This record gives sequence, C-alpha cells and structure tokens, in this order.
Amino acid sequence: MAGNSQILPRNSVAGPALGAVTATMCFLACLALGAVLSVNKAAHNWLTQATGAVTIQITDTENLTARDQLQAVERVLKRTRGIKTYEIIPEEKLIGLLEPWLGTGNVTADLPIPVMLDVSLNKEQRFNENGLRIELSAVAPGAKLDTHGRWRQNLERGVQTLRVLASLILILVTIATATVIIFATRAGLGTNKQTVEVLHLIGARDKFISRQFERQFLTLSLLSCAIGYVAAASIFHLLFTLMTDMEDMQFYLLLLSVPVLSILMTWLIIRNFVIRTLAKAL
Amino acid sequence: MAGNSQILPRNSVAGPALGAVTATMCFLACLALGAVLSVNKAAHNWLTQATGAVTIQITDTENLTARDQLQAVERVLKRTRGIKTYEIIPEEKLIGLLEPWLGTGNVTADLPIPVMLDVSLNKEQRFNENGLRIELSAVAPGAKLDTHGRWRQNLERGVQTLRVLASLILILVTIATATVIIFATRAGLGTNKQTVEVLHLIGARDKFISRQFERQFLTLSLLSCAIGYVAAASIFHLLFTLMTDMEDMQFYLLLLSVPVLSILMTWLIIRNFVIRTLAKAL
Amino acid sequence: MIRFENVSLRYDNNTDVLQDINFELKPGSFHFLTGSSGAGKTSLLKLIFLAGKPSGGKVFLFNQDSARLPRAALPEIRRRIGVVFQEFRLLDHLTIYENVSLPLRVCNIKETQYRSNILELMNWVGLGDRINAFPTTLSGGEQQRAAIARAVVGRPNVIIADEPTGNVDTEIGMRLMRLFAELNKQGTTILIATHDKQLWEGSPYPRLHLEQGSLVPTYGEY
Amino acid sequence: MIRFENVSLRYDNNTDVLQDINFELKPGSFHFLTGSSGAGKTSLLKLIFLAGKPSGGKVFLFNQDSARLPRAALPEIRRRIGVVFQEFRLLDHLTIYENVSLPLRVCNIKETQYRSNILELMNWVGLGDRINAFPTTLSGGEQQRAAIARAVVGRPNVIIADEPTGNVDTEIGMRLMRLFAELNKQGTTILIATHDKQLWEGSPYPRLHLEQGSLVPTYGEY
Ligand SMILES: Nc1ncnc2c1ncn2[C@@H]1O[C@H](COP(=O)(O)OP(=O)(O)OP(=O)(O)O)[C@@H](O)[C@H]1O
Ligand SMILES: Nc1ncnc2c1ncn2[C@@H]1O[C@H](COP(=O)(O)OP(=O)(O)OP(=O)(O)O)[C@@H](O)[C@H]1O
Ligand SMILES: [Mg+2]
Ligand SMILES: [Mg+2]
Repeated sequence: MAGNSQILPRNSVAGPALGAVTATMCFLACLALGAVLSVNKAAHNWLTQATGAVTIQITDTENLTARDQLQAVERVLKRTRGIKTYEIIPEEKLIGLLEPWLGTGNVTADLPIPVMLDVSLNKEQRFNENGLRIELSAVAPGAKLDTHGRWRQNLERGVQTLRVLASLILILVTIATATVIIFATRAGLGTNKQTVEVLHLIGARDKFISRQFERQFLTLSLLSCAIGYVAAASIFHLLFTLMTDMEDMQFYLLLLSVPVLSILMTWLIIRNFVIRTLAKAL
Repeated sequence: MAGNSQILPRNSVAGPALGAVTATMCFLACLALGAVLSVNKAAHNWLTQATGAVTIQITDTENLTARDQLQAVERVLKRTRGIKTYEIIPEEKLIGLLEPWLGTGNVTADLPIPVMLDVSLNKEQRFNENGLRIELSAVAPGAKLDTHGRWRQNLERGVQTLRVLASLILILVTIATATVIIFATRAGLGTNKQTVEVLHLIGARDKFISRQFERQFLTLSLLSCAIGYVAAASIFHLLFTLMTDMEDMQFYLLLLSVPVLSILMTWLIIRNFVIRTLAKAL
Repeated sequence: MIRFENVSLRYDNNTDVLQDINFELKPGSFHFLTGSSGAGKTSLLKLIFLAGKPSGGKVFLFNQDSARLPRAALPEIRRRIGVVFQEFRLLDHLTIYENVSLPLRVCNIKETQYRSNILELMNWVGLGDRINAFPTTLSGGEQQRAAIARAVVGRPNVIIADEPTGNVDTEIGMRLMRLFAELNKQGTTILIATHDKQLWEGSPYPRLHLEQGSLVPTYGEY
Repeated sequence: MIRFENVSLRYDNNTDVLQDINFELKPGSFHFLTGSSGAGKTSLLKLIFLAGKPSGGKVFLFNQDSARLPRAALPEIRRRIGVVFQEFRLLDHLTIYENVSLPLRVCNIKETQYRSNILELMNWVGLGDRINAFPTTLSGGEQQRAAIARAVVGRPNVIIADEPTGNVDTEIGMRLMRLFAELNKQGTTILIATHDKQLWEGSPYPRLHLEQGSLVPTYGEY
C-alpha cells in the first residue's frame, strides 16, 4: 500500500503544464510531417501524370503531310530508351479538344487537323528529352515534342518550398520542445531540491532518485504524446475523407514516428539531465 | 537596493519553460494567421484576374456569321450592369492561341476563326452571369459566355479549406497555450504556497501578492512573445522576398495582433486565477 | 485586547484539540502559554494570528469577533500582531535583511525609512554581521533570532511567540526574554508559548497552562 | 568508528567555523556535543553525515577517509549513520509512516518486512495514532519525534542527533533519552548535540564542548 506511493510530490516534475506542451508539440509535429507526406504523395501523383503526358504533335509541312511523317516518328519512338508505349489520339477526340475554339460543327474534313501521339514513359529508365527532340526534327520537321517541362518545374519548386517550410516547423517544434523539457526538468529538480537532499542523506543512490523522476515523466509523456498523435491523425482522417484522397495505413505508421521519437527524446533528455545534476549534488 | 528585490523566487511562476512555450505558441499562431492573410490576398488577386477574364466567343451559325451577331452582343453588353469595358481580341492573337494545335502557318484565311471578346467587370457592381447568358442566347445563338466559374469555385473552396485549417490551428494553439498558462500558474501558486502563506500572515493584501505574480510573468511574456513574433515575421519576410510578392506594412501590423492578444490573454488568465486562488487562502 | 469565549477547536473530525477555552489578554500584559508537546499551544496561537477559525465559541481581536471579519480587514489586523512561528518560516530565497524587512515592505513603506532601524534590531539579536546571508546558511539559533526580529520589526500591538527559545542556549534565551520584556514595558501585549520551565519559573508574569486541550489553573493569577 | 584529525572548516571565505578539531568516537560510545548558538555544532555533525567536507584535516568514518570516498560508496556509509536533523527535514508530501519508512525503501526493502517494526517504533515515540497524518499537521514536538523515528528505523551503527529535544517538554525529552540509551546498550554509537543543560547534567556520558569553533576540555573525560 503506502510503501509503493510516489516519493516525489505528484506533478512536481512532469505536471499538466508539461503534458499540455508535449501534447501540443506532438500534435503540431504530426501535422507538419503529415503535410509533407501527403503533399509529397500528391505531387508524386501529379508528376507521374505530367511526365506520362508527353505528347507529340505532327503537322503538315510544305513537302510532307502529317501522315507521311508519322511512320518515321513511330520508328524513332520505338528505339528510344525510356518510352514504354505510345498511342495515336483518335481524330474525334482531337476535334472535341478544338471545338471550344472553333464552335461546334465548324471543324470540317478539310481543316488541317494535326496528328497527336500520347507517349507513356517508363519510370525505371532515364528519358532523354533533348535527344528525342533532335532526332525527331531530323526525320520529321513537322513533329513537335511537348513535355510540360515548365509546369513540372513549377510544381516541383512548390513542393520543395513546402518541404523546406515543414522541415523548418519540425525543427523549431523539436527545439522548442527540448527547451521546454530541459527547463521543466531543471525546475522539477529545483522544486525537489530539499527532497533530493534528504533522500541522498538517508542513503539513496542516484539511480534510485533518477528513477523517481523518470517514472513520473513516463506516465505523463505517454499519455500526452498519444493525445497529440490521435488529434493529428483524426484531422488527417477527416481531410482525406473530404478530399477522397487515397488514405493508407502506411501514412499513419510513418506519423507514429513522431510520438515515438518524442517520448524517446524526452526520456533521454530527462535521464541525462537528472543523472548529471545528481552527480553534482551532495 | 535589496528593498526592491523580487519577493517570489525568480522563475518560480513564469520560468524559462513557460517562456519557451509562449514564444513557440506565439510563433505558430503568427505563422497560421500570416498564412491565412497571404493566401487570402493571393486568392483575391487571382479571383480578381479570373473574374475580370470573362470571355465571350461568337461562332458562325447556319444563318448568321459571327460578325453579324457581334453588334447584337455589343448592344447587350453595353446595357448590362457590372460590365466595365470589353475589347475584341485581334485575329492575330487568336491565331497565335490556335497555332500550337494546328501548326504554324496552317491557319489560313478560310478557316472559320471565331470572334472573341475580353470583358472586364466592374468590381463595385453585382454582375448577373446567368441573366447575361440568357440575353445573349436570345440575340446571338452563336455567342458563348465563359466565366471560368468552375475554376473560381475550386480556388475559392481551396482557400476556404485553408482558412478553416488555419483557424483550427489558431484555436488549438490558443487553447493549448491557455491550458499551459493555467497549469503553470497553478504550479507556481503551489510552489509558492509557503511563501504566500507567510506573506498573508505578516499582513500582505491579496493585491500585493498578486502583483508579485503578475510582475514576474509580464517581463517574461513580453520577451517571449516578441521573440515569437520576430521569428515569424522574419520567415514571412524571407518568403515574400523569395516569391517577390507584394510585402506591406499592414500585414505585419495585423500579425502584431497575435503577440498583443497573447500577452493580454496570459495576463488576464494569471490575474484572474491568482486572485481567485488567493481569495480562498488564509 | 484579545479575548477567548468558550473557544473549542477540532481538526477534521478528530477529538477536540481545544475545549472551552476562556481567557483575556489585557493591553500591555505579558503571559506565558505552557503545556506538554501536542497539548494545543500552537493551535491556540493560530486562532489569534488568524491562521484558523474556532470550531466553537468566539475569539475577539481588538474587540472584533474574528469569525465575522471580512476578508479585506484581515491584513490590517495581522499587521497589528507580530508572530514568531515555531518553525520560523523564513523565506529561504530572501536574505535575512529582506526577510526581516518584509512586514514593512508589504505595507509599502520605503526602504529609506526603515533601513537603520532594521540594522539596529539585527545587532540587538546578534545577527548584525549576517544580514546578507540566506536563512539556510544560518545556524538554528540564528534563524530563530531572525524570526523574532521579523515579528517585532513592524512595532505590532501584540507579539505572539511560539517556542522562541527552543534553539538557543540559556544565555541567548535570557537576552531574548529581555527584548520581549523591554517591548512589553513600551506597551506591547506579549504571549509566549514554551515548554521551557527555566523561562517562566521565577519570572513575574502569569502563565496559561494547557492540559489535554483545556486551560487549567496555575498557582498565582491568570 | 569516527575520528577527527586536525579538522577545520570554513564557509566561503569567512572566518573558520571549526578549528583544529580532534576526537574519536569509539564503537558503542555515547557523547554529548554542546556549545552556544552558532558555535558550530551542526557544522561539525554535517562532516560526519557527509553533508560537507572539511577545509583542513581529515574525518575518518569506519576507518575510511571521508574526503577520499568515491561517490558510489557514499550511500552505503550514509545508511550506517542515522541522523536527526535540527530542522527535522521530514518530507511534507509523505505521511509520517512513509517518512519513517523512507530509509528502508531506499534500500529496496519490502514493506511486509518492516511494517510491524515501524508501527512498534511509532508507538514508542508516542505517534501510534498519527501514522497516516502529514508532517504539517503535527505539532512541533510530534515532528521531532517522527524525525527521531526515521533516524533509528534502519538500525544504523551510528546515530547523530542535532538538538533532538528542542521542541518537547522535559518528560518526553527524558523518554527520548531513554530510547537513545537503550539503542546505545545494544551497541549503537551515539552523538547528541544540544544546548539543553538538563539533558547532560547528571548523565553518565562524556561531553564534547565547542567554544568559538574549538573543542575545549570539560570536567571529566572526553
Ligand atoms: N492541521 C492539523 N490537522 C490535524 N491535526 C492537527 C493539525 N495541527 C495540529 N494538529 C494536532 O493537534 C494537536 C495539538 O497540536 P499543537 O501544534 O497545537 O501542539 P503544541 O502544543 O504546539 O505542541 P508542541 O509543543 O509539540 O509544538 C497535536 O496532536 C497535533 O497533531
Ligand atoms: N552554509 C553556510 N554558509 C555560511 N555560513 C554558515 C553556513 N552554515 C552555518 N554557517 C555559520 O556557521 C556558524 C556555525 O553554525 P552551526 O549551524 O554549526 O551552529 P550551531 O552550533 O549548530 O548553532 P545552533 O545551536 O544555533 O544551531 C554560524 O555562525 C552560521 O551562521
Ligand atoms: Mg507547537
Ligand atoms: Mg545547529
């Protein structure tokens, strides 16, 4: 019974204030990491589509019709590394694309519709864009390669900015949390200075005293990190449901690294700090 | 000299731990508010452009050429509320827009190029999109109004989502901060229980004691909120410089509301809590 | 000045610590309060310096019923009562000088007005060379003397001392008693709780004796 | 068992609190340590229970030089020395029972092994009915007795008591002295610092007397 009670006053080291901080910080860190993870994934999807959406447009030239150049282009495409497959876009689809510009029914048979090829790339192999462009212009002067390069660059830069920003937030939150924990531990040691002194004088070992500190912290830290994690996971779940984005287990597992690392970090800081302070005591 | 020293032990109420929390929370709140403010502004810019970019496209019908319908359309536009000005897009510019599809030099005089009007809206007046659409179809069956409505809706929804998310973060940060402050104050009162009791017994008034608490907090709170604000402002300054966005004084003034409100909130919480606790003491 | 009428006291449902206490301290009087350990001396004193309320009966301080004082009136009353606590209750984070001057600071008195008085008082209790030390670096007896200095510095009408000589030797004890006697001559009402026979034996002052929570008559008047 | 060789002590650049102290406590001996307030009694005891190191000379505890003990060896030594602190040093957030059992808990002894011992001891010091009370609700004398119980509960080889009867009346004081005498008979070495003449006058035990930081000879042996 009484013999198992805590030796340090309740909440004197890891009180509700530290708990609230830990929970909030864990929550924010989860949000930041989650944001990076989902944007990374979304960007990956877009980039895949964009990279897959390489198109070649062949128009008539003075000497050659589009149809004439098509065979040469197909030969080049077949021997180019990094191209998985290609497909000629049917004429009706092209006309559909032009109609908003020309008005329905205005596209007639005598309008010089270009030939369009939709090229899928093979992700595993490097695709040499400039090489293909040069080869194409050699065999088919009316062929034009469009890789949406500028758009992709913009997107990649945006994602990169977001990644940097989120990392910044993660780092800041980590530093702030570590600071708070160190100060809280120091405050806890200060508050319990008399108690620690008495414990030393009646023959307690440093390890025994340190365990009292760690014990009080661990309960609290587990609880508050769990709260922070669950809060963040709920928000992501809500967002994913609203945006009908793909939601997967892996995401939540990766997110779990935040509370796990937080607890580990807090524990190491406290243990280290307490042991070092005790070694300087009576 | 000694007579002006603090009566409560240094850092026993508002220690560095509370300072670090306040600074971090202020920083995060500034980030959240700043994000909403800048996205709001950016979205406003885009929406203004998008709303200004109303276009009307007139194509030939079986009975009427585009040119024939133009006059009727112009009459309608002139008497429609909310339209500031309109402009007929020159044919060369239209051909430039079509060339990627048809190949250079393929657009010939006999191709039925539609007539395009670029309409600017008057922000101050309400513009009735559907009304104009109906009127136009009555006088010019080949006219088509394009307001980029879907795109605008998407943008508006995106901005709305971000606004909700940022408000959520603001609310959470505020709640977390308030919790931390309340617990910290309670801890501070607990730590100083003996001191407060002695002060009461030698005849100190509640107000005198409360002032000791407030004094200790105010110094710390001012400092840490300033740190949080400056950190956030620096980040925004950096971002604005990188993105060559318009940076203005007003933004930073609005952001200033975060530290000001934080300090006010903390002060009210502490004062209230301390006075109420003291009233229950000896 | 201070009057107890049928006062009783019990802590959370235990037996009565004090029962049916009646006495009066006239202005300018000097009393001892005696009784064995746990008899209720400190408990009785607490009722006087407003650290507790009686469970029954009435305590009159300066002719006011202590149970009916509004909270805002307590500081004024307490400033008129100087207390030497049994466990001293010095603030460990303040120097001895700051501790002793505290009763004046809470009245918002300027330091220039009291500094020399305090230095003089500190010399009187034999701490003149330790004014800037912190309580934890003082010997037990030195702490006790600092506590006495704090109790008397505000020139209160009443001084309540709980075991004020428990940690000093006979010689210093006598010196402190002379301080109390001197203050009493100047009109201060004094009540000293002690278990030290030497202190009251042979002194001219009356004695209140507690036994099992009740006042029992001692030889002489009370 | 405990030997001081030319020991001196000074706190931060002040004059020496202790000078050239030489004495030995043989196993099973019983000594008083006397001296006026501020003479250095507590300072001397602190050197024994390892709350301080001498500025000069050597302190031998169980034949080991205290200055050369590695940090890891301190707990073992301290467990062999029971201390009654002048200011008690009970932990306010633990009950009296928990406070008294603390020296056993830090040795990782199971509660079942000591519970009945503690209850018996508490009855001995007259606190049998208050074991679940917190220190702040005890009278001064009761706290002092709890502090004594905590010092003796681990059956240490040496007991150091600083003013152990300063807050109790003569009757309880004598009872506590009988407890110390009883422990001494069972072989415990005892050293009691006090300014209370009654305690050592007429007792058979030798006395170490401190005056201005030096041991001065008393009548009889020391
Ligand atoms: N806050 C409290 N709660 C419960 N019991 C208490 C409280 N304060 C004191 N007591 C009990 O009341 C009794 C009287 O205590 P009090 O402190 O008045 O004694 P005392 O005469 O001052 O003794 P001493 O000379 O030892 O200081 C004691 O048994 C004590 O344990
Ligand atoms: N940590 C310290 N720092 C500086 N001076 C100290 C410290 N501890 C004690 N002193 C001084 O050393 C002297 C001796 O103190 P000590 O506590 O040993 O006296 P004591 O004999 O126990 O007196 P008492 O009977 O009053 O308890 C005192 O003048 C005290 O002010
Ligand atoms: Mg008492
Ligand atoms: Mg001492």
